[in-house]
Amino acid sequence: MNSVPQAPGSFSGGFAWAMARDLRLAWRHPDEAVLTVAFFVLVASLFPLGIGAEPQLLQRIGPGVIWVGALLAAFLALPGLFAADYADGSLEQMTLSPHPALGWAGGKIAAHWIVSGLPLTLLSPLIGLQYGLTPDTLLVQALSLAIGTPVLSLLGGACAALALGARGGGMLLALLALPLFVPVLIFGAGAAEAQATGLSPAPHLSLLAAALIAALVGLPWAVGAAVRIAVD
Amino acid sequence: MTGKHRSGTPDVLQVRDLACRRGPALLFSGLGFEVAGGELLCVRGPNGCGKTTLLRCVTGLTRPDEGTILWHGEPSHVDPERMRAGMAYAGHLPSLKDDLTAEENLEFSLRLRGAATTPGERREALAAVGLDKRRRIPSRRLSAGQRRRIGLARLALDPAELWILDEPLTALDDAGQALFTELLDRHLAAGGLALAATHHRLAPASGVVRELRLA
Amino acid sequence: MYWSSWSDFRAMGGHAFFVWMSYGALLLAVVVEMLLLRARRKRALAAIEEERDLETEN
Amino acid sequence: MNWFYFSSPSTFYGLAGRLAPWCFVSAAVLAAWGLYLGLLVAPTDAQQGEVYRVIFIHVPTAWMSMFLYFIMACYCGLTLVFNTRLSAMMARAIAPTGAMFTFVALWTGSFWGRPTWGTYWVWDARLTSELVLLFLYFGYIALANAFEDPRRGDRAAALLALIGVVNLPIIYFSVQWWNTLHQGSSVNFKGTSMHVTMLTGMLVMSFAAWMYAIGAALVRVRSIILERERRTQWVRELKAA
Repeated sequence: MNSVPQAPGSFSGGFAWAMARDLRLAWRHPDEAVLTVAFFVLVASLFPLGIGAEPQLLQRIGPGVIWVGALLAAFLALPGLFAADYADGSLEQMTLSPHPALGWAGGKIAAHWIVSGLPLTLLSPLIGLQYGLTPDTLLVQALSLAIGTPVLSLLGGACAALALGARGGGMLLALLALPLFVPVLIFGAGAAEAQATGLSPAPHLSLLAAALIAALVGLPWAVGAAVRIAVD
Repeated sequence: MTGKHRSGTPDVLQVRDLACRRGPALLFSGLGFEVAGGELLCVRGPNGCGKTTLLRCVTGLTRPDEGTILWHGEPSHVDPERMRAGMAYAGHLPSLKDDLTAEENLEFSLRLRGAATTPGERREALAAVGLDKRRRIPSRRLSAGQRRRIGLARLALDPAELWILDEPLTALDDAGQALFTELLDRHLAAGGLALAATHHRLAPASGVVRELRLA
Repeated sequence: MYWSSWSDFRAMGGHAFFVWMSYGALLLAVVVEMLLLRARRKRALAAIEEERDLETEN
Repeated sequence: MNWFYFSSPSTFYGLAGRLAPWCFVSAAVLAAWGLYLGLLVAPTDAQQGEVYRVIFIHVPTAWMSMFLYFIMACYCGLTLVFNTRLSAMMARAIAPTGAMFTFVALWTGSFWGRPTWGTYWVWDARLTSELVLLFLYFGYIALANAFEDPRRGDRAAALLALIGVVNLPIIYFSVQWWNTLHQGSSVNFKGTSMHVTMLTGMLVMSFAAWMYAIGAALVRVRSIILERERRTQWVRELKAA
């Protein structure tokens, strides 16, 4: 046991640790990622059954429905972010790690996005075809999801950490996270819809990107603080 | 300001008038103690008297109502990262992932601790705690005692000066308890220190053992 | 006073339903909140009372 | 005078007890004056007719719903930074009143909308943002009460309120943006230019609502203090006295 104090941790150390571990865990039991994607496809195909498959109508509601479906799927993946670590004590070890909270919190959320947000984004053009959307709309939709879903993971991650150990479980998390998702939904769905109706999606996408940058700056700190409150 | 006493080595951990509540009830107040290099402080007391809460206050997981914690003479909030690097906490929860093998669990736990270890060292540590043959199966299939031994291997390789242990001997058989005592000996002999909440009689060969009794 | 008679006032130029449903809602909300506040205080005091009796017993 | 003196629950309990009645009295007086101005004195509105008088409670309650959320977030900031118990109790004491004002703002908004735009719920930017604000209030209250240990609920809900207050302007902006895209011309609540009595009526009602909110929060915080400190000595003596 060397008595020289170990160099304190680093942001990259924590980030790499969280990414490596969480992605390996996700690889070991991929059911969560599969369920998230399955839910998204399911929700997207319920709407035509409910509203009717008339092409003009589907094209009109396509972008909005796909975005709401992706948002709900990303939301359902949130408990998987911290719940297991909170239950088995890993979250305590993370809080006590020399690595700064920004590091491992950011890493966990990035890994969570790769398992939930990314597959939803990659799959959205496929679902868009179901709604008869034109290729350029599909592209803008995927772009808006690519920018928007990380914000959902960041916002949702903070709310998931806050709701750890709380009575009410999933429903409470919905009440915390979904109101905060409103701006992301508006800018995201708005971008795809603008493209579909011939307007330029640029303002929506730039606002969404601004939201992403703000989220990347502020939310990892909030997630770290929420976890510290949770393990208290 | 580091206090000099007993064995003459400076105090690494100092706690002054610590107070903590659990809901409306006051667990303890005005609690103070020091731990120097090579010392083991055993915290004893009936169930529910706040042993675990005291340990968690020292680690910083739980925020005490009052009191200051000094690490190498410096308040803990001055350089929290350095204190966290110098302190290993083994609580009730094993913090193991069921889907990872013993080797992977050990690797990730130590990386989280900021400890650079080679696969060889890790394999040796697992062999030392008798898990060599089982190091590649998912931890889900290990017994509680075997999972605690992964914790022992983690302590063996952790560079932290201060061990904070909550009931370290639970679920360990006689061989496991002997292994733990031997690890503790080596840690104290090398100048490390430990704070343990336990009902068992801990008697390491080297190092000074003191007791702190909670009402 | 703007109104020529109390009945005109109550009629609110034909929008009586909407105006009085709005003002009524606010009045109801305030009254309900005051009642809830009083009930909560009573519950808190009762809990203290109960706890004190428990204490003096043992 | 050290301003921490009133931050201990026992001393604040007494102070709140003395202040609350005055708040309610001034609220009642201001409300009476405001209603007199709004309902009896203010002239009718050329376009909307008499239903516009709902503005005298709709706008004040909407203002108060946002203002109280901001005040609540300030108390939550104090709770997280200084770890003081009383600021957390104050935040909890404000939330229900804020939620009540938000609900009344929504209710009056929709009853005003019916004769004016033909439907009870019009997806107007301000009404929609109020709805989201109502969910933020419910989220705070639900999270604060979702834990065994009230101190844990205080801190978790405090952080949520901080995240919420940072997001509130973004939500309002995004809904405004969304509304101008879909609705075309934004529907203006104010109608014609404000007659002087209308404006004063609204301002007086806002102060009345503010006084009421302070009074309600002070009364509720006293109950919270009793619930939290029921085992302490001073509460014992208090009850016995």
